[in-house]
Amino acid sequence: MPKTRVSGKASTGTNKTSKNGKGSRTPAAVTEDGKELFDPEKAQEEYNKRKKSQLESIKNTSADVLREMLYQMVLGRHFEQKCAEVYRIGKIGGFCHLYIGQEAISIGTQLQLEPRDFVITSYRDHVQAMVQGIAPEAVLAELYGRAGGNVGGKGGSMHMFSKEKNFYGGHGIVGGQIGVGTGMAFAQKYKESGGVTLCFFGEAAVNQGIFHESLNMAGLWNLPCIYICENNRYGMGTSQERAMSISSIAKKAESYGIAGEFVDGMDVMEVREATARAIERARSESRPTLLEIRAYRYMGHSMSDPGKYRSTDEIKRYQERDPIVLFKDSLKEAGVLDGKDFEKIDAEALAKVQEAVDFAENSPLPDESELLTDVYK
Amino acid sequence: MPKTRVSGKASTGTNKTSKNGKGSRTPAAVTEDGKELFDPEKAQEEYNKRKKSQLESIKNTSADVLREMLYQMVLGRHFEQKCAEVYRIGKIGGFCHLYIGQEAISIGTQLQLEPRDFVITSYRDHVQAMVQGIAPEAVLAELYGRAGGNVGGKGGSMHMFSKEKNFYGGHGIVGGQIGVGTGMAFAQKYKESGGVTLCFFGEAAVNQGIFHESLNMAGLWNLPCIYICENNRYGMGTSQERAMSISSIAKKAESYGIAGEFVDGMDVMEVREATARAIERARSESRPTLLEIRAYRYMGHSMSDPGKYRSTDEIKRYQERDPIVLFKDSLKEAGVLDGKDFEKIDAEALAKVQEAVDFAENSPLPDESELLTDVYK
Amino acid sequence: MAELTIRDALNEALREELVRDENVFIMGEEVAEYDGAYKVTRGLWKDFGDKRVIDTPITELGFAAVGVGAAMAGLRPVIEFMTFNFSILASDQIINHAAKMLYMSNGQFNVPIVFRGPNGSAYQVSSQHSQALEAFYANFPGLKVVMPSTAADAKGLLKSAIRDDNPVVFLEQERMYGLKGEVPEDDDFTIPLGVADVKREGTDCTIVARSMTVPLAMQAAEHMESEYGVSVEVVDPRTIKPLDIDTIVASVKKTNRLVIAEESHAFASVGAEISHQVMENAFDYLDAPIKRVSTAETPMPYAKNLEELALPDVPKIIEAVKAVCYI
Amino acid sequence: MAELTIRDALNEALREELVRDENVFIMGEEVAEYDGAYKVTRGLWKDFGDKRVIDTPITELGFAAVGVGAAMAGLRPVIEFMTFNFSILASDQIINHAAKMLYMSNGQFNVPIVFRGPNGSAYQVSSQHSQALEAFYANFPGLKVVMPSTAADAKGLLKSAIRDDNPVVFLEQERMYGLKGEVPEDDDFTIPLGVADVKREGTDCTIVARSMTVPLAMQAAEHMESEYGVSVEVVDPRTIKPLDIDTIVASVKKTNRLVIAEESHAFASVGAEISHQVMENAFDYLDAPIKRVSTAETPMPYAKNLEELALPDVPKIIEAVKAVCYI
Ligand SMILES: Cc1ncc(C[n+]2csc(CCOP(=O)(O)OP(=O)(O)O)c2C)c(N)n1
Ligand SMILES: Cc1ncc(C[n+]2csc(CCOP(=O)(O)OP(=O)(O)O)c2C)c(N)n1
Ligand SMILES: [Mg+2]
Ligand SMILES: [Mg+2]
Repeated sequence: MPKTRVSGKASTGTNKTSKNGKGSRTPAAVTEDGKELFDPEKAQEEYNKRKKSQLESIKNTSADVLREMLYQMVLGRHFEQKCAEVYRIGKIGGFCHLYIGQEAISIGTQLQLEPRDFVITSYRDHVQAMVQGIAPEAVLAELYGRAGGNVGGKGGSMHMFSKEKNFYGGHGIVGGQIGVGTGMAFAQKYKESGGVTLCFFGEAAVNQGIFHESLNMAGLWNLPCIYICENNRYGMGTSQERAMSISSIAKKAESYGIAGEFVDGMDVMEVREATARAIERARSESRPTLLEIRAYRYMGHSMSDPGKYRSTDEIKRYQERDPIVLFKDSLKEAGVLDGKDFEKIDAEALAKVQEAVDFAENSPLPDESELLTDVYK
Repeated sequence: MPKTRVSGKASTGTNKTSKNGKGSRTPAAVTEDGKELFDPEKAQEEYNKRKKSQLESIKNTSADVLREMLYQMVLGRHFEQKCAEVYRIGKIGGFCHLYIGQEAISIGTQLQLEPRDFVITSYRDHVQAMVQGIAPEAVLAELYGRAGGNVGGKGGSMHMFSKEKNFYGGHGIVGGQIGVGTGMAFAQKYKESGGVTLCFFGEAAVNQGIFHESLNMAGLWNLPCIYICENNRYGMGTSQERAMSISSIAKKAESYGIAGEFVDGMDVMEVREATARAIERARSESRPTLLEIRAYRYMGHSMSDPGKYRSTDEIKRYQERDPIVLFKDSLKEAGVLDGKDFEKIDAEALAKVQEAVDFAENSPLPDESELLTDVYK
Repeated sequence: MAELTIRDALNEALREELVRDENVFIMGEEVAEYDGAYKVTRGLWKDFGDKRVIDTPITELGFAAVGVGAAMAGLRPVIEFMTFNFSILASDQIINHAAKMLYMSNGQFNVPIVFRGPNGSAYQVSSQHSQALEAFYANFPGLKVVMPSTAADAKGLLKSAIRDDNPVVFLEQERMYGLKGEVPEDDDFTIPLGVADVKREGTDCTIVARSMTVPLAMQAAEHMESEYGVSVEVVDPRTIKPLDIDTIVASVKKTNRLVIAEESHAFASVGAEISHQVMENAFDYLDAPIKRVSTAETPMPYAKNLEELALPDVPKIIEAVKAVCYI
Repeated sequence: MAELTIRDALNEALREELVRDENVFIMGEEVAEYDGAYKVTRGLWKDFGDKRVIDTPITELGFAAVGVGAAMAGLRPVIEFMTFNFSILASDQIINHAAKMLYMSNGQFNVPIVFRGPNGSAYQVSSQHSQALEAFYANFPGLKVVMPSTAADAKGLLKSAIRDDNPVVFLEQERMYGLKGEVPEDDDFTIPLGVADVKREGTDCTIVARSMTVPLAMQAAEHMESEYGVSVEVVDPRTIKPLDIDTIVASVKKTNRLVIAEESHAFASVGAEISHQVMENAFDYLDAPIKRVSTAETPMPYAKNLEELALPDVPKIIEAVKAVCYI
């Protein structure tokens, strides 16, 4: 028997229309343990059921926003593909974790933030950094380890930061940012800024103790933190089934008395609306939410992962539901954008990526004196 | 609407009669968040409902076992009272955490263990050590910091150990033993010994990350570990309500897909039977269980805690349901033991405690050479 | 000047900084309603309320992380560890997050946070509750490490630590909370981090001591003076990192002999570091090998006689001074 | 003798010990089906199966604790940290539980466990992934700490570590996994813990190096010989704790000069400890202050040029040797 996917004693019912009018669709059903929605075919079935209301939502969203959403998704995709390309020829060192397949999560969540809101994430941070407003040039130059990089070459792929854009990094310790993000939300509440924090992490990070410690505090203290679990099925080579004793992460919200919601991460509109509900809950009630957003990582864990633990067939099944393709189809169907627009967006994104390459290539190495700066303030 | 108190996808239904015939009573109801059972009056109501079947259970248990149970509870009580007394006159140093009010948990769980089973607990370990078979003399001499102490004076109150009795300590880092206990159960499974591990911890320890990490592994790997949360309402001066965002700890079992059960920790027979079900589940199916056993700590957190955070009225309300008094009443009602027996047991226990004092007083200080032994093997 | 215990001096520092800057808040186990396990935060919750003085669940890693995030977002958290033994659970946040944030972000996000609480032994609290962790934290760039030994230092240094824009590990000592000393009454009295203090002047031998060993070193110095006419200088670095090696080296250049007294295991200790730096910077001035007096190489035993044996004490320091003075 | 990479030498050691003792098992992230993040456990899961080679959730504190409990109950776990940076999350179990169990239990429960994985820097993996933690662990009694620098040492020491009845922190180096060397083919080849190895004999100056700095020291020694005719002895302690100080002191008594090369932050480092112990035990033999070459006092930067600058290298070691030789 499918239960509703919303759990926990959150005081905002998620079926309720939220103030900004985005929460009007009925959430999709999810079974007790959510297992079957790992299945892309099953997810597509659910998607089809939602399709009509999705088109409705698209029609209710401004064309500019929709275009920006698509542009950012396409830019993210091209950017990461370029990273893979230049990594292979040695332009980038260290670890490099790509976001291909997960674009709908970053775009669906972050593009509706306000200037008072904060974002923090893991090492898989290029796209989130760009969506937050860090220039692709600065991100790529960082990957090149150059002075023009987002953090002057000091951080590399895993550590993008921008104080100006409220992008709190870019962190390499699995789960660490869950606690730090909780503290950011704590500060927002303390300062009564009305801001909310989006705190991203992978499904494998959920098994870290800090997840448990953080969500308990957020529930106990009513922190405006939105915990976004990007469930891409794998933590490196280990599938969720082999690392976690239950399959529904959203359900874990109940252990903390907070709202939990399962979201189809291939459907950017669905992500957007679930996030809107969570933002509303955080902003007006100062209550946290746990969103489990299921997507799929197309590439290896990092550029050094041969990815032998899954079949090309499996990958293909997930790629059938490519978030960009699905979104384009819907935009077309809704009559918002057409093939020519898509081509233009594609060209713009490619040009932007090329600018980033040119910038990175021409950016100088960091000055040697930089080694010892910023150790202490 | 009260739901059944058993949660999680454990494959042994707890209503099922377990092999040793102890699991025959229907478990008590518990509300979703279990809040109301913090209330001693409400707990007593539930107790009264169970009373008939409790008397039945008593009749089905051998008189020797029942007498031993009562003796151990009384001994534990007198022993701890003696500790408080001699602590005040400076015989004991450091921290000293007493167990008064929680006796039914140790006695209700441990007395049915087999030689292949293991026990591990926190710093509140005197009674559990004695029930496991460590002589009261050795425990008290340890508190005195003497050579005849259970660990030669090296550990003190918080660190009782006995390899022979499978008592794995006695640990001072809140929550640390939850992970270590999980490893002990891992070893039992690895060696196919058929043994189970009882892993004790307080309700405040549940908020530590290691609780989350451990229960996930136990659920994932089917470890024969019985997690026994001794919920005495407080972690030092902080009540559970001020530290945990939900009130039912048993419910947290669902997050790990394991069985969770709420138990009235003032009812030693109830504790015994819930434990029997958990042991059965661990032994025959190698599945973990989380038992939340609610009792109350009569004394301060440790001997240095003035206990200002709760009223004497509150303490009195809980003491109305003293586990020794309740048990005596039932034993009398069931016709197993009478007032004269109680007096005899009391005298025996007091004599034993006096022996322990005499032994401790006369035990020499550890030899100075002991400082540097046992650092490495 | 007022005579205060170290406990009350710390309490005053906290209170004054809470008043001075509304971004300062205190967080930890039992710091609020319970007044602190060791009463350092006594009265603060009553006076400043739930917002500024916050009891946490027993969740060291988690609340340290909350502190780091809050500090990145502009607050100035003071995180109390009930004892520093429990900070080991939080060390990932201290070492991997707080210490590296400024560098990783190329100077954008600093982490103005103080982690404080008692370090080292108390009385018979046994192995898991008696560790000295200054070496553990001082190894990592990005952290400052402070260890006061008097009431005035405790107050002045804690105020500086709270005002500092970097993460500071502030190590107190439970055995010393009751120790009294004169403290300036100025609300704005601070002691800069990174400046050693010569606690006693002397000419024949230097003892570098910190925290608990400072009063012991002072007693040993008195004894050496009265019994042997040896004039001992006692230098207290007060801040372990940054270390004021210049003051130490200057002292050794004068006395030509050095004893380091520390309540810490010896191996790769702060004492080892001071020894190396002195050897490097005053090589030709040393008339005897530098001696350390450290905690015994064993987990801390419970029994009183063994615990005493394990810790540095006055006789052991005297022994070491005599050795370097070839007496 | 077979020529093996350090990676394969470690792999052989694990394999042989898995065969030798059924209580040995391997646990960690990606150690089984993935063959190990750095392939040290390659093929073991395939050959020994789920029971002996176990993939864990990302739960460092938790699986370290499982190892401790299992070791108390008679197994001999080998716990891999994907890198030692992540061991910081597990350090409470290593320091507060594994290291103290034997002592707290008065000798009843020993913890025969190995914590292993790469320590220190890799290539451009930045601040949170490039830390050297030997000083962190070596400070605590109850732990042994091992750092091999050749394939033979890696194999022989790992086998000894697994057979040891105490908790052993076994620190590898990612940059060295591909380094080849001769390894005896005997199944029962072991190298005892606590014995240093003179990797190169010399008369004019001693370099104490460990792990990654050993090959660098060897190159520096060659250079000093050929360019300056200075004969450099290179001593590799191999085991940091217990430290074979006698071999080091003997060497310094012969050469009268000491350089310590370490991939580690300097402050309170193992190098500081070695320096102190040498100064104490060979005071009159030292013709120059001991010099350390350590990692720069900064979190590790990502950019290649900065990373190179931060790490010890051959020119820096040469510089230090020249300094102590007054060249
Ligand atoms: C504490 C810690 N343990 C291990 C690692 C190594 N590691 C990096 S990413 C990763 C997998 C994380 O998976 P998940 O949380 O699902 O995020 P994803 O990579 O899928 O986005 C691992 C094991 C690490 N960086 N930090
Ligand atoms: C990691 C850690 N943090 C804090 C402490 C200090 N401390 C000791 S017991 C305790 C309260 C624990 O409460 P609970 O788990 O409910 O057990 P109880 O004492 O009630 O039996 C605290 C905070 C500790 N020993 N270890
Ligand atoms: Mg993942
Ligand atoms: Mg409790």
